[in-house]
Amino acid sequence: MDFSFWLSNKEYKLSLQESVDNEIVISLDKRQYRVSVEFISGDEILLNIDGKIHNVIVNSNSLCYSIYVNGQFFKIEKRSVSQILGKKGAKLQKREIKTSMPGRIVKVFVKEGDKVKEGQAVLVLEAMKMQNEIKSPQTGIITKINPAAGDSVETDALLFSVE
Amino acid sequence: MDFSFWLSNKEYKLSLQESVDNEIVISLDKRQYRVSVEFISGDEILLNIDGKIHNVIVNSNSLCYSIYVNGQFFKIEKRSVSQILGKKGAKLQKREIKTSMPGRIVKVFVKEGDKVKEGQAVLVLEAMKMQNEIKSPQTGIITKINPAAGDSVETDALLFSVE
Amino acid sequence: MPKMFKKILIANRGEIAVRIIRACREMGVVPVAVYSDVDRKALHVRLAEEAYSIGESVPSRSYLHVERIIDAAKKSKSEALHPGYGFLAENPELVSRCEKEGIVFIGPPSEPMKIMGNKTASRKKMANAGVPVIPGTFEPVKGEKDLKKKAEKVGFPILLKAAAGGGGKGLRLVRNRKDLLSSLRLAQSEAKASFDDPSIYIEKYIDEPHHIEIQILADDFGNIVFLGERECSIQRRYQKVLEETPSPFIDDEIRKQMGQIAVKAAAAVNYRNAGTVEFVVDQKKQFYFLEMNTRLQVEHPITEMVTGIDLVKCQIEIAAGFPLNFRQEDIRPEGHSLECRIYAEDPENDFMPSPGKIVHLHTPAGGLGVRDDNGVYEGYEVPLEYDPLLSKLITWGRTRKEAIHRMLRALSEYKIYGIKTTIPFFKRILLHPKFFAGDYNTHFIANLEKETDGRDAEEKVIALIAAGVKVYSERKSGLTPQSKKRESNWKFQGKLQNFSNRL
Amino acid sequence: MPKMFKKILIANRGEIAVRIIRACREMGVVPVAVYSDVDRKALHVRLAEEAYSIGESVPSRSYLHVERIIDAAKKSKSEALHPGYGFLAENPELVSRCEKEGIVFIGPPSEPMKIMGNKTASRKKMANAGVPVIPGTFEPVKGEKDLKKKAEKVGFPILLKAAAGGGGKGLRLVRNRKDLLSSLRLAQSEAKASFDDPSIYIEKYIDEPHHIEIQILADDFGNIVFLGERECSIQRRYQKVLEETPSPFIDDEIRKQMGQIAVKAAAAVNYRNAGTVEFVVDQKKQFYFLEMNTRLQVEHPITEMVTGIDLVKCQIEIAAGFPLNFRQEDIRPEGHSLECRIYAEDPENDFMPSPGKIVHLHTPAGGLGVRDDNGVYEGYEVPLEYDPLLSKLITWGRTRKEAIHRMLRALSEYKIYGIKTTIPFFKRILLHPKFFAGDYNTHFIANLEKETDGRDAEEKVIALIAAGVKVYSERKSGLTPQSKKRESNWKFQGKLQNFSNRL
Repeated sequence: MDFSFWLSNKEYKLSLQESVDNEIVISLDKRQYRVSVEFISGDEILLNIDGKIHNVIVNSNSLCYSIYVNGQFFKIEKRSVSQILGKKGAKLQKREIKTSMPGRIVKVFVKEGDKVKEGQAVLVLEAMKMQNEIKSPQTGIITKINPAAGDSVETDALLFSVE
Repeated sequence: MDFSFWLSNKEYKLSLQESVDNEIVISLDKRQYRVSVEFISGDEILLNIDGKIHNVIVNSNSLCYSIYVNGQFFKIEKRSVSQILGKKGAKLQKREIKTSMPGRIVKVFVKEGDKVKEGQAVLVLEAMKMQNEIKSPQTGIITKINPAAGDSVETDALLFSVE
Repeated sequence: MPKMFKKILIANRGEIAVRIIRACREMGVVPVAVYSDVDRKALHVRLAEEAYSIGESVPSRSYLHVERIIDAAKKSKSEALHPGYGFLAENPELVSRCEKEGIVFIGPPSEPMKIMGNKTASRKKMANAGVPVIPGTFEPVKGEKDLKKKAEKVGFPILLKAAAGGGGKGLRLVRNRKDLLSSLRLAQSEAKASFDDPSIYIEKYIDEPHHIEIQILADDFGNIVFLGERECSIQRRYQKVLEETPSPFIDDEIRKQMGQIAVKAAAAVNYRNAGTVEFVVDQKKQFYFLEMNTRLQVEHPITEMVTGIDLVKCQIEIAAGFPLNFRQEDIRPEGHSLECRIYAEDPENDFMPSPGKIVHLHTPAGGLGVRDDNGVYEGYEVPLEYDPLLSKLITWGRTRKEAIHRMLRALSEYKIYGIKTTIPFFKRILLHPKFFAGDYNTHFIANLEKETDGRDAEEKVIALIAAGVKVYSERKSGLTPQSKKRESNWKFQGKLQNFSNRL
Repeated sequence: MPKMFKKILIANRGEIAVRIIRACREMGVVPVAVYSDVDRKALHVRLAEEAYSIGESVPSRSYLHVERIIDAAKKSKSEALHPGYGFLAENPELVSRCEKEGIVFIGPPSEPMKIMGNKTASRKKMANAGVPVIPGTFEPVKGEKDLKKKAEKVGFPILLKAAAGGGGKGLRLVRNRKDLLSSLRLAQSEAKASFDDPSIYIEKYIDEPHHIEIQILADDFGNIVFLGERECSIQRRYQKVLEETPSPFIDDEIRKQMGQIAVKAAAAVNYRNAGTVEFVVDQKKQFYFLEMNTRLQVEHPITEMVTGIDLVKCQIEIAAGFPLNFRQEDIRPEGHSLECRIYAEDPENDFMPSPGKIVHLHTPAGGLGVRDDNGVYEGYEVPLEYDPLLSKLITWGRTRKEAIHRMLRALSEYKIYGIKTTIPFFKRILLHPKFFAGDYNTHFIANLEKETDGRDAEEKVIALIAAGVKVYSERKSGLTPQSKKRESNWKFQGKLQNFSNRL
């Protein structure tokens, strides 16, 4: 059985086959791994890879696997980003930045019409007693800023648009 | 809403009604209790009874509720024993005693044809490194003893019959 | 003869409410919890003996609402009230309301609380009592001219600080005179916005300082003892991240001096109950009074681990009118203790908050010298409304090295899945050669964040193999209804990831 | 200069394997687990760094199979092997096989293990070394005539004991001469059945005795130290149930004498590594050597709690050839510690075993002085094949009273649902006035079991209310698919209940 996965925009090819003693032999990057698997509960898996023990959490949806290994989180995609987006270059488009947590706007650094760079702080949102800088995901022009300093925002509220 | 439950062969009548503030008022044995309920997970329930907190596990099947309160186990029946058995006096019948855990027979105290009293030890079964006396559930005559000392028994094996 | 309380109301939530509930149960006192709407199923409610609703999820309408707390105490017939830390713990109004209602407040009287709550008043009081304070002004500056004169007198670099302040708000470092006025204006406007009070005073800036605090206990009979120090220099944005005792920076002589000065500070304000005197210590080990926290500290457990003294029980006993049952010479700290504060924050994404459902929780308690003071459980949904502290993981060892290795072991077993936590970040701190050598100050984390964090290649391979195994098992068996159902938990997680991805 | 091991194979399972894995991780040593078929998902496998299958579930074909253990050690390239307790821990054959293969056995050499494994040989050896032993014979009795003569000489009441014995098997109390011969025959047949050796010897019966043991450590450089005692008199059918240190029965003078005698006993057999010398102490506080356990004890954590010394780490360091890094005068036990052994047994049904799935698990770790050494997790299925010990709950307090109250608090939070456990039984012990006063001996539990256990009426009312709430919510919402699915877990539980109901 062969598949491809994408992790951080890089493609990885895996090949799996079952061996006689109930182990799975996995080939990845020209190396072979002997793996035995125990399913602990729904998404908890105990892997024994070449004698080494790993407790892993794996959950999947139609697009990707969410995996925790030793406290680190990995998002492994079933298809590449370019497959998902159609083609490259589709990046510089209008982006609406929403919040998925309620909070209070502490500060707004820019105004509508300002040019911003990718990663530049646009405003500060306070949630869980912490102040968080919300940054522009791309270089462009701020076409809309919704809340003002002091406003409370609810989940899914539009914060700003950048084009 | 009114129901009856049986606990240790005694009947208890409960009456429930919802109050305005989302609490439930429960009457039991001429006393009233104000109860609020939070469902933690499938069978874990957090009860607030007159301000007092209780973490309770409740699971039900068609016949009874299995309930843990503060580490104590209660089996609350939906119908009384006599309802289940039809009528009283049906007690002195043939009973087949099986084991639901595998183990080894260490000792057999009686032989077929012996009279036994209710609670009298019939044999000793060793499981989980412990020796356990298996007792007769009723007064009667041992009509069959299946294993001998030294035998290993599997789950659901017949140990003895008493009539 | 004093009598122990029958019932105590705990005016807090989360791990500290759980901590106090446990102390009550060990003393045979009935612990009464209070909860906001979103906290109906919180761990502190589940572990309490009684619990009362006090209002909406937003803190100002529940945990910060003095009258609702007082109502719950009266309704439950609680004889005393423990405020924990944060929320109303240092609010003199709650203390006066308790006094009026005849409810014993488990903490200091309102007078020392008021003095210590004001930065300039406490500096003055301490200086008069012979406690060394950082050179600077004892009054807010009275305008730009006054500022210039006093800044020159103190000598650059200086700090401008909000008189009503805390948490780094209204704080500005001024290295030379040309930045003085612009910095004042920024500090004033921040102070006004944060505390509704633009007053600013001056302190000499101490470079590469240590933050070291002394735990004290004072009873009603004039006994005041100190219980060693806590090294709190591992900070991020003025928030403590990891604490240890003893401090690897100071020696027994300085330790004793600081302890005696802390006792003097407490005596000067007629302090009662548990309190903490915070000091700034410079590179030459000169120490200066910074502030006094008139409550239990988050990091109190490390002192408990080395002294064996249960500070919450002591607080309750003192409040009930019992004398301390040990003297200064009975307090002999043994070994070494560390605390890691595990927050619901994503260390790989600028410590963005990460609320949501804890899908799996494996805690590492077990073995000698491991303590996990947490406030959550598997299946619990960490709310957005409050402080993101999930757990304090504490270890003890005969030596500092043993305590560190034990912490690394415990962290390797600590698994919280469904939300992001700071667990991986602590491994970076503990394994850092400077930290391991005990050679660090308050700049440590800022320097660490400049270093790149090499992601482990081994973990990547394991993740890919796990994904492969998952596909393999799905294709062999077909999707089970259960695995479909569980996806809903992860949808929430997915949403949060989208949140952090977008930002 | 000795070097620490890189890898250690742990030839055990359950909580003790987990305990040793944690010590390895704290020392930077790779812990290697072994597992039988039924243990594929056991906690000790999940927490190990490497794991190897060693065969079928029945102990004789896995954990008791010397060659399979040796194979796993060779395959994993482990330099050392820790046997834990039970299974092969006191098996001289494993020690010789390790010696032959160049694997370091973490425990004593085979010679002291052999001597201490034989009751009469060890009695003789100890008596010769000046260690007080219980009056009786030093050889098995040679027939009925020999028995009669020697029994009269020792004086009734006497105990007949199996020379190869342990665990109460082949043991008979004889109060007067008329029962002597019939008791001999019963003891012999039991000894033959249990140990394949009918040899019986005589010991004077000591009425209402205490079982008190001394922990010792011996390194390769002639250093032998004792680490205080453990009071193990709370027993049920010769199995320890609850242990504490220090013993409320003995004083400092006797404690020191017992420690010095224990060191003498260890020296007499050239003992190495950790070991425990068990004593019987009579009502006049006269103490007699009973046996030496040549391994780590189940109850070792209480000694760790009061001394701060990690005994498993010491075992590993000694085996690697390091000298002890403390002297007798450095060992200063502080405070008091208790251990409750939580078993999968039903205390309301004659302690019938209760294997099965743990549907819910809430452990109480948190707060000062609570330690939970367990070997299970939520969702784990406790197998039928092995010892039913689920967890050792350990508390520490500055005083005995504090340790007991802390244990009661921790037990109140400890919830294991799906199987029956001994948790409720401990509350009965700890709240008993005789136990609380420290006034008990080995007859305590047998006496307690004669007392009736009043079931709490309050809990009954809560159970009825809970059932009512359940019906109410089911009728309001209709049964959800989830609640139906979960029933399967409970079917297993139901089956077990039927089992116990039927019996």
